[in-house]
Parts: sequence; structure tokens; C-alpha cells
Amino acid sequence: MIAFQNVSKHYDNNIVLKDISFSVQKAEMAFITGPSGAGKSTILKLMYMEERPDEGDIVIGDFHLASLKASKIPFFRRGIGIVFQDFKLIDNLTVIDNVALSLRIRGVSEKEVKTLAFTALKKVHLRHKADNFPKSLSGGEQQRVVIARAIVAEPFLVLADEPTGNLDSNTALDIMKVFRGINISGTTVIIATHNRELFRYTGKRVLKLDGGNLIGEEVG
Amino acid sequence: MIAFQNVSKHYDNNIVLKDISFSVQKAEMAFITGPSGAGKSTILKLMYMEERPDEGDIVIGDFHLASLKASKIPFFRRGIGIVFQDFKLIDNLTVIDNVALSLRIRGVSEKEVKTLAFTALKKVHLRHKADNFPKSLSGGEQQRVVIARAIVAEPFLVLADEPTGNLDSNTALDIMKVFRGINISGTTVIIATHNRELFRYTGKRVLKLDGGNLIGEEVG
Amino acid sequence: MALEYSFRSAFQSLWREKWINMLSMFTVFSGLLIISLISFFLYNFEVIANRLPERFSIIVYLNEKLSGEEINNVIDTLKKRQDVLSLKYISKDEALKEIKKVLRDSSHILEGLSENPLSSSVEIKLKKDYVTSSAVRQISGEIRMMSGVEDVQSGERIAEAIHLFKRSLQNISIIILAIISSGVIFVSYSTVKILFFRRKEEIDILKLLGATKGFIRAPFIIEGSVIGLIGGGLAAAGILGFYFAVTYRLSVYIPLFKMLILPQEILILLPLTGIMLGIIGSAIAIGRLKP
Amino acid sequence: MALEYSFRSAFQSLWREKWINMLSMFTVFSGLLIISLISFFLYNFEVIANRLPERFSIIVYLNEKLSGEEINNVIDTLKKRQDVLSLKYISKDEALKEIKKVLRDSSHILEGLSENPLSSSVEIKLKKDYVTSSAVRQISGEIRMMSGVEDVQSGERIAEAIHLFKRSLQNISIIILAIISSGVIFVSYSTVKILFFRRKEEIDILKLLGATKGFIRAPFIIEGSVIGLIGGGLAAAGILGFYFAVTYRLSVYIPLFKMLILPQEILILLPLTGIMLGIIGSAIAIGRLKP
Ligand SMILES: Nc1ncnc2c1ncn2[C@@H]1O[C@H](COP(=O)(O)OP(=O)(O)OP(=O)(O)O)[C@@H](O)[C@H]1O
Ligand SMILES: Nc1ncnc2c1ncn2[C@@H]1O[C@H](COP(=O)(O)OP(=O)(O)OP(=O)(O)O)[C@@H](O)[C@H]1O
Ligand SMILES: [Mg+2]
Ligand SMILES: [Mg+2]
Repeated sequence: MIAFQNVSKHYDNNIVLKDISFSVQKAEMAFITGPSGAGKSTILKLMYMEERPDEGDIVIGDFHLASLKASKIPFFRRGIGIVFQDFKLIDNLTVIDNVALSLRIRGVSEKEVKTLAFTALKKVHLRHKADNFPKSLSGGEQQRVVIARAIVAEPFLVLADEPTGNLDSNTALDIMKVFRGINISGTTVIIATHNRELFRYTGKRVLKLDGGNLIGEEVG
Repeated sequence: MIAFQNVSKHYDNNIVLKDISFSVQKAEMAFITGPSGAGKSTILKLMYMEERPDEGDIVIGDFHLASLKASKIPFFRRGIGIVFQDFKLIDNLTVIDNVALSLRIRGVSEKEVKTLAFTALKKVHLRHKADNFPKSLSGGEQQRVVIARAIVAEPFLVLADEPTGNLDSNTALDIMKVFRGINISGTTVIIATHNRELFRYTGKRVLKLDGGNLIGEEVG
Repeated sequence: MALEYSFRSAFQSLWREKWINMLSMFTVFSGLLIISLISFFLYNFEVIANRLPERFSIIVYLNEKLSGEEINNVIDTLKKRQDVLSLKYISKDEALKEIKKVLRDSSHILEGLSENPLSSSVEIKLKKDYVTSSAVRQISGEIRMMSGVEDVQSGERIAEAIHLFKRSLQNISIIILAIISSGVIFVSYSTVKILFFRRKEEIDILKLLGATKGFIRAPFIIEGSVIGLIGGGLAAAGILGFYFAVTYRLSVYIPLFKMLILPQEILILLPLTGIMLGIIGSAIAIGRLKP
Repeated sequence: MALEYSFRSAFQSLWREKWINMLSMFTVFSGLLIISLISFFLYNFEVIANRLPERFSIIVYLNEKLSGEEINNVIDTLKKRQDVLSLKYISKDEALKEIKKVLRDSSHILEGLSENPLSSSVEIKLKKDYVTSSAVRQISGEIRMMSGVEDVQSGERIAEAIHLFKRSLQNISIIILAIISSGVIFVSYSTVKILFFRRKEEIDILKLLGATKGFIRAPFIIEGSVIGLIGGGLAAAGILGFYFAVTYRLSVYIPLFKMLILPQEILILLPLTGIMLGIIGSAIAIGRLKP
């Protein structure tokens, strides 16, 4: 369902990913781990097309990313929910509007937008911060808003980049429950993290990255 | 040396810190922990005066923050090195210039600036990224630049807010070694973190915060 | 619907960034006001300059011995010329009266004359386009050839001066308007561009979340057109105010100012131009929107 | 040293944001060019308008029977008046010549005259400030009372027209310049303010790192003054170019344009104004810099 086929990526003279190949099945939950600078975020960026591979192709569902027309990109991205490592919240929208944005972009009718957005916020325990602006939230709260925004539109694929970096372990476990929930209902989930706690004892596949090389797989 | 005296802080009708009192000795290393939204960052913000307390006073060295004149604030802040939870790197300065900024602000002569900045970068293993811009770094790399900037000017106090949120455990341990190093040479270090790994087995004091209340202390 | 969201988002952002938006509004306002003020003056200069050729005339002196019928023939022939706008016959007696006026008190010196020594004449006004030295030279040459015409007094040099004054005025108008308009356009463009840089991050986020170009553009374009509309409306109000101030207050002193003309279309044209500027500005600022 | 850093930082940022900086430069350039172009025209209008009173004259007709000595007496008395700028004696004979000129070919009608029936006269030019209807009325009244003076022809209404035209021109100049200048200032201010918003985050970070206000402001102010200097310099070049284009190229057609004056000080004044605008702009934009 997701396949990296001999993908390489470099910036200037810095080779970030070297001939990476792997695949993830539909409705699978998989982890990508590795030290700081290993290339985890780059793999996710390639998947949602913030970056383009230098070589190789990436197949996601019916989309061949190497040959995807620019005009199709928005529609491709609407199938994906993304938890950005640097959050990317819009500062001048309230929390609820940031979450609702995901729905509005997808053309969901205004009637449903509010209900769905509040449900998603409730899942990350932030219902009471709905009308705050992102800058007035704590680091962990902001991160949970991003997670709510990623899952609210029920995408077929969720890409989460270090989704618990600002969360204490209890809250992190809560969030992992949310991911497992949507995964069980059929969503493919890929999580990039340096936090081994997240995948320990999950029985899920973990791709191990180091210096741009896929150095192996383990089961969490 | 650092003393919180019955400090309270609220935003609108949201009470964030309730009557907090504690003190940290000169050259001590202390941790503040607690779940997401507990008030950790707020305590640090009060210490470097990004926020002012509603009630109570904070004493840091010779400075009584409640009555500190605005014109003295820059000089007060120059004694402190801060690792911000949201990094606060300047996007259009290179990594080395971001680190050097700390020195230039303090009036260090240009001759020493480069040497000191490179030394600090080396400590966080980012010597090779000196000429990159922050946006082209991975999340963990950016975080390490912030740490280098905080320690480069040899402040008497370092405040670190979730300094390893984006770091894998090996890199995190490396960074903790850096903090312990400057602490041993006499710098007071206060680290706010949700990551119990950081203080486990350190034998340092850990202040436990929850919902704006100081709910106790433990030894890591 | 998406449209509802676009409008709400546009108005929220208008309100949220009211300070900056007011500045952009004033940019549009000042720009349009400056351009229309200058156009207003140049236009009125042109109107006045266009009337200058009316002041120019050729005097055709008729032979003393012509009979009334012969005089009428000459006048008819002159009237039929395509370059003649209008003409006026001045009889000997009228000419004498004119001279007496000029001589004032001393006109009694003429009283001893037994007979009027002046010629009767025809004063010709030419059509606008013929008031140039070469045309006038040719025309007076042709008229001089006519039978019954004794002499033609034409003042080619005055004709040339009028012609060149008009042409230079046009040239200068175009240069000034071009310089100032390009200044104003530059400034508006830079304002818009800077505003866009300010929102670049937001736009990038929207793109990553899967928003189409239309979805991203719509609120910006609505915002731009509202800012442009208000700016243009203010400019229309400004020029109207200026016009009334000048014509009502200053024309008390100088009747000339009563003649100033403010084309009414400008009051609709300015807000429309404002809207157009706003829309084009936003569209250009957002640019091609690479995915 | 800190100063070295400030300069380096200013020039780095000038280069890094060259696109936006070029836009601000053009804002300063266009703004100053617009203002100086308009001032240039208004100034020259004034210069021309100031010469209008020179065209105005009072004609004093002298008694026919005055002897040469008496005439000299009258002229001396007139010369001593403080409101008289200059005067010119026109003898009977000269007056007759003038009339003959007016009568053209028909001047032979005057040949029968045994004696010259005209009066000799004095043409008086008044000092600028006395060319108003009330002053002229009073002056001609006083002169009419003098012995030896037969009549005074003054044209109060023309004097009044000239006076009012000058005054209105001044009023309109001030209004136009005020409107346009405030437009330009608004726009410059908004550009600077927007630029500042763009750097607000950077400034906030600097403050948190312990930078003093001077440290934060210095690069901005250096940047602003460089932008202002270049913008002002370009404006000076622009107005100079415009001036030569107009005087050299157009004065071939219209000699009037040769009279246009470009005060040389403007070529230094414009860059200086640019620098001042840049510095004040940056200072205002950064504002009070709360800690
Ligand atoms: N735009 C860029 N230009 C240059 N180098 C880049 C760019 N983006 C990323 N890199 C480099 O690519 C390498 C991998 O980056 P990536 O963000 O994928 O790491 P990561 O595994 O997510 O690390 P972390 O855990 O620290 O977030 C890093 O060394 C980084 O400096
Ligand atoms: N400017 C503000 N306006 C309103 N509420 C605020 C503001 N800043 C912080 N808060 C609230 O204060 C509470 C404590 O925030 P703080 O950032 O101190 O938490 P924290 O302990 O650092 O959490 P985290 O581990 O998630 O970073 C949070 O609930 C947050 O929403
Ligand atoms: Mg990453
Ligand atoms: Mg925090």
C-alpha cells in the first residue's frame, strides 16, 4: 500500500537518504526510529510531498509520487493526516479553528465541522482550550492540537513525526491509544520517533534508520 | 540563590501557578517535572522575566524580580542561558551566528566570538552544521543549537525547558553530560522536563508540579 | 460551504490585522488620490489649452471696391473651406468704431476725415487641427489668391506657439503621469508583497494540509478587494472634497476656478479601480503558488 | 565591537532581504520624486506668478500745457513715491507712433493732422506688494490730485485679478503639497511598519537573550538610513533627469521651458531627507521596545 523503491535524497552535498526501500501494508501501524538527524522526518516529508526524491519512486495507494501532477497534490494530501515535528499551527486561528481547518479544506459542511472538531479535541483532552490561540498553550498542548488536526478528517494514512516529544509519559500513552484506535478502524499509521517507549511491547514493525541508511527492522 | 516566594500567576481566568515557594542553591542542579500543562514552562518564564508574577516575589542572585526596573532587564538576562521549549532560533542567521549572538549581545570581542561559538557547537556535535540555516536542520539538531547558544556565554544560571524533547536517548545523555559539566564548574542549572529518564539515578532534587501546584519533591 | 468559509476568514483577518489593513487601505487611497488629483489638473489644463486655438484668427482684408454681392461671394467661398470653423464679417464702419475705441479720448482726430479710409475685413477662426504654422501659411496663401482679397494677416508664429504649447503640455502630462503612476504602482506592489511575506507561513501550512489554490486564494482576494474598495471610495470622497473646496471657496476669489471640470465618472471609476487593484494585487502577491 | 557587528548585521540583512529592501527603496524614491516633482512645478509657477505684477502698470496722462521742467517735476515726485518700482516717460510723439503702429496701413488717415492731439504720459510699474485693487485705487487717487496730472488710467480690476491669482496659487500649492505629502508619509510609514512586523519575532528573541535597545536598534537604523540614502539619491537623479529632459528637449519647442528653475540644493537635500526618513522610519517602527 505504501512502497519506497530505491529512494535517495540529498541537499547540496549532504546525502540524507541512501537507496531506501521498504513497504507498509494497508491498515498497518509502523514505526521509524533512529538518532537525531538520521532522516526520519525526511522520509515523512517525501511521503506527503513536501520534498521530492532525487531517485526512486514512492507509491502511496494509487499515487505514484514521482510522476504525480502538481495539480493533483492537494487531493493526494487530503487523504493524509500529518503531525508535523514543528507543529505548523496557524497562530492567528483559535485551537478549534486550527483543527476545523483540516475539515474545511476537505469541503466538509459547516454543520458537521464543529461537532467533528470538538470530538477530535476531546480525544486529546483539550476540549477546554478550544477558544485559545496556539501561542497561549503549553508545548505539550500545542502538540496535542496538531494531533487532533491530523486525525479529525479520518484520513486513510496518518504520518506522525515525533508526536510525543513534548508529552509526559502518561499523556504519551493516551495519545498512543488514540493512534491505535484509528489504526484498528483501518487507518494506516506511520510514526517517526526516537522514543523507544512508544513502540516497546506493541508488537508492531519498527524500521531502524541511521545516517540515511535503513539498518534493519525489529518488532516493538 | 534562587527563591520563589509565594508566587502566583494567572492568565485571564486560568490560574497557572498557585502560591509556589521553593529555592535552589547556587551551583545546584535541579529538575522541574510534571504532566503537560502543569506550569513548568511558566516557572522558567517567570525566572527570565518573559512573564511577571501576579503575586509574590522571585529573587535570583541580587535581583528582586518584582521590583526590577525595565532598564535593568537586559543586564539581568545576560547572566542567564535559556533553552526555550520552542527553540526561538533566528531563521535568517546561520547556526554559528545564532550561537555567536549570545556572545555579541554580551559585548564579547569578535576575536573570541568565533572560537567560543565553535567550541559550544562541538559540545553538541554540530560543528559540521555551522554554516547551515536553522530551517535546514532536523528537529533534534535545532534543539542542540539552542543548547549551544544557552551555554556559550558561560552564564551563572542555565534554564532549560524540555531540552531533550526532540533527542534520542543517546544524544539526550550526551547533552545531560554537557549540563553536568557546566554545573560542576559552578553554574546553576534548572531543567524542566517530562522525561523521567533525565533525572533518574542523578541524585539531584526534582520538584514535582501538577496543575499549578508544587505537589512535592523527590530525589532523582 | 467553502465560500462561506472564505468570506468569514477574509473578514476575520481584516479585523484581526486591522492596523496593517488600514495602512494598505491608506496606500490605495493615497495612491489613487495622488493620481486623480494630478489627472484632474492635467485634464483641466488640457481643456483650457484646447480652447486656445479658438483665440486664434486670420484677418482677410477685402478690396475696397467690392460690391455687397461680391463680398457675399467671398464670404461664401471662405465658409465652404473645410479648414474654416467660423467667420465674421467686419464692415468698414465697424472697423472704424474699433479704432475709435482704441484711440480713446483722442478719437476726435479722426473726425476731420471726409471718408472712411479702412478696408472691410473677414475674421476667420480655423478648426483646431489647422492651427499650426505650416497649415496657416498654406491657408493664408490660398486665400490671398482669391479675387477680391486685398491682404491676409495671419500671425503664423502665434499659431505655431499655440500648437507647440498644446503638444508640450500633452507630452509633459504623459511624462508626469507615467512617473507618478509607476511610483504609486511600485509602492502598492511592495505593500502587497510585504503583506504576503507576512502570511507566507500560513499559506505554506495550508498547502501542506491539502488546500487547493482556490481555497487559499479566495480569502486573500476578498480581503484585497474590500481594502481596495474602501481605499478607492475614500479617494473618490477625497477628490470630491478637494473639488468642492477649490471651486466653492477659491472661485470666490478667482472666477477661473469655476470652470474646472470634475468628470463624474471618476466617482465610480475610483472605487472600481480600487477593487481591481486589490484583486490584482492579492493575485500577484500570492503568485503562482507552487505546490 | 558591537558597532562592527551592527554594521555587518545591517548589511547582511540588506543583502538577504534585497527584494523587500529594493521595494522600500523604491517607496522612498517614488515618494520623494513625487513630492519634489510637484514642488518643482509649484515653485516654478510661483516664480512666474511673482513676475505677473511686473506686467501691471498705471498710466498717468499729463496736462498738455506742461513745460519740460514741469514734466520733470512730476516725474521726480512720482519717482520718490515708495510704492513706485520704476517709471517711463512717453512723449506725445512716441504716443502717436504707437497709434500709427496700431492703425497699420491705414495710418495715412492721421497724416492730415496739423498738430499732435495726444497727451504725453508716464507709465508706472508698482512694487509687487502694491498690486492689489485697494492699493492701486488709493495710489491712483493720490496721483490724480497732483498738479499737472490730467488723468490716471489704472485698471484696478486687473491688479486685483493678479493679486488673487497669486494668492490662490499659493493656497492650492499648499493644499496639493499637503495632501500628497501626507499620502507619501502614510505609505512610507506603513511600509516600515509592515517591515517591522516581519522582524518582530527576531526582535523578541533578541530581547529575551538580553540585548539592549541600542543593540537591537542599531542594525535597523543603519539599514533604514542606507535604504533612505539610496532612495533619496535615486530621487535626486530622477528629478535631475526630468529637468534636463524638459529643459533641453522640450524647450526646443517652447522657449518658456528654458526659464524653469531647479534649485541646486535639492540634489543634496533629497539624499539627506532620504536618510532622515530612513532613520526616523526605523526608529518609529521599532517603537518603544518594551522589555
Ligand atoms: N533543507 C535541508 N537542507 C539541508 N539539509 C537538510 C535539510 N533538511 C534536512 N537536512 C539534513 O538532513 C538530515 C536528516 O534530517 P531529518 O530531519 O530527516 O532528521 P531526523 O531523523 O528527523 O532527526 P530528528 O530526530 O533530529 O528530527 C539532517 O542532518 C539535516 O541536517
Ligand atoms: N499566554 C497564556 N495565556 C493563557 N494561558 C496560558 C498562557 N501560557 C500558558 N498558559 C496555560 O498555562 C498552563 C501551563 O502552561 P506551561 O507552558 O507552563 O505548561 P508546561 O508545564 O510547560 O507544559 P508542557 O509540558 O506541555 O510544556 C497551560 O494550561 C497553558 O495553557
Ligand atoms: Mg525529525
Ligand atoms: Mg512547557
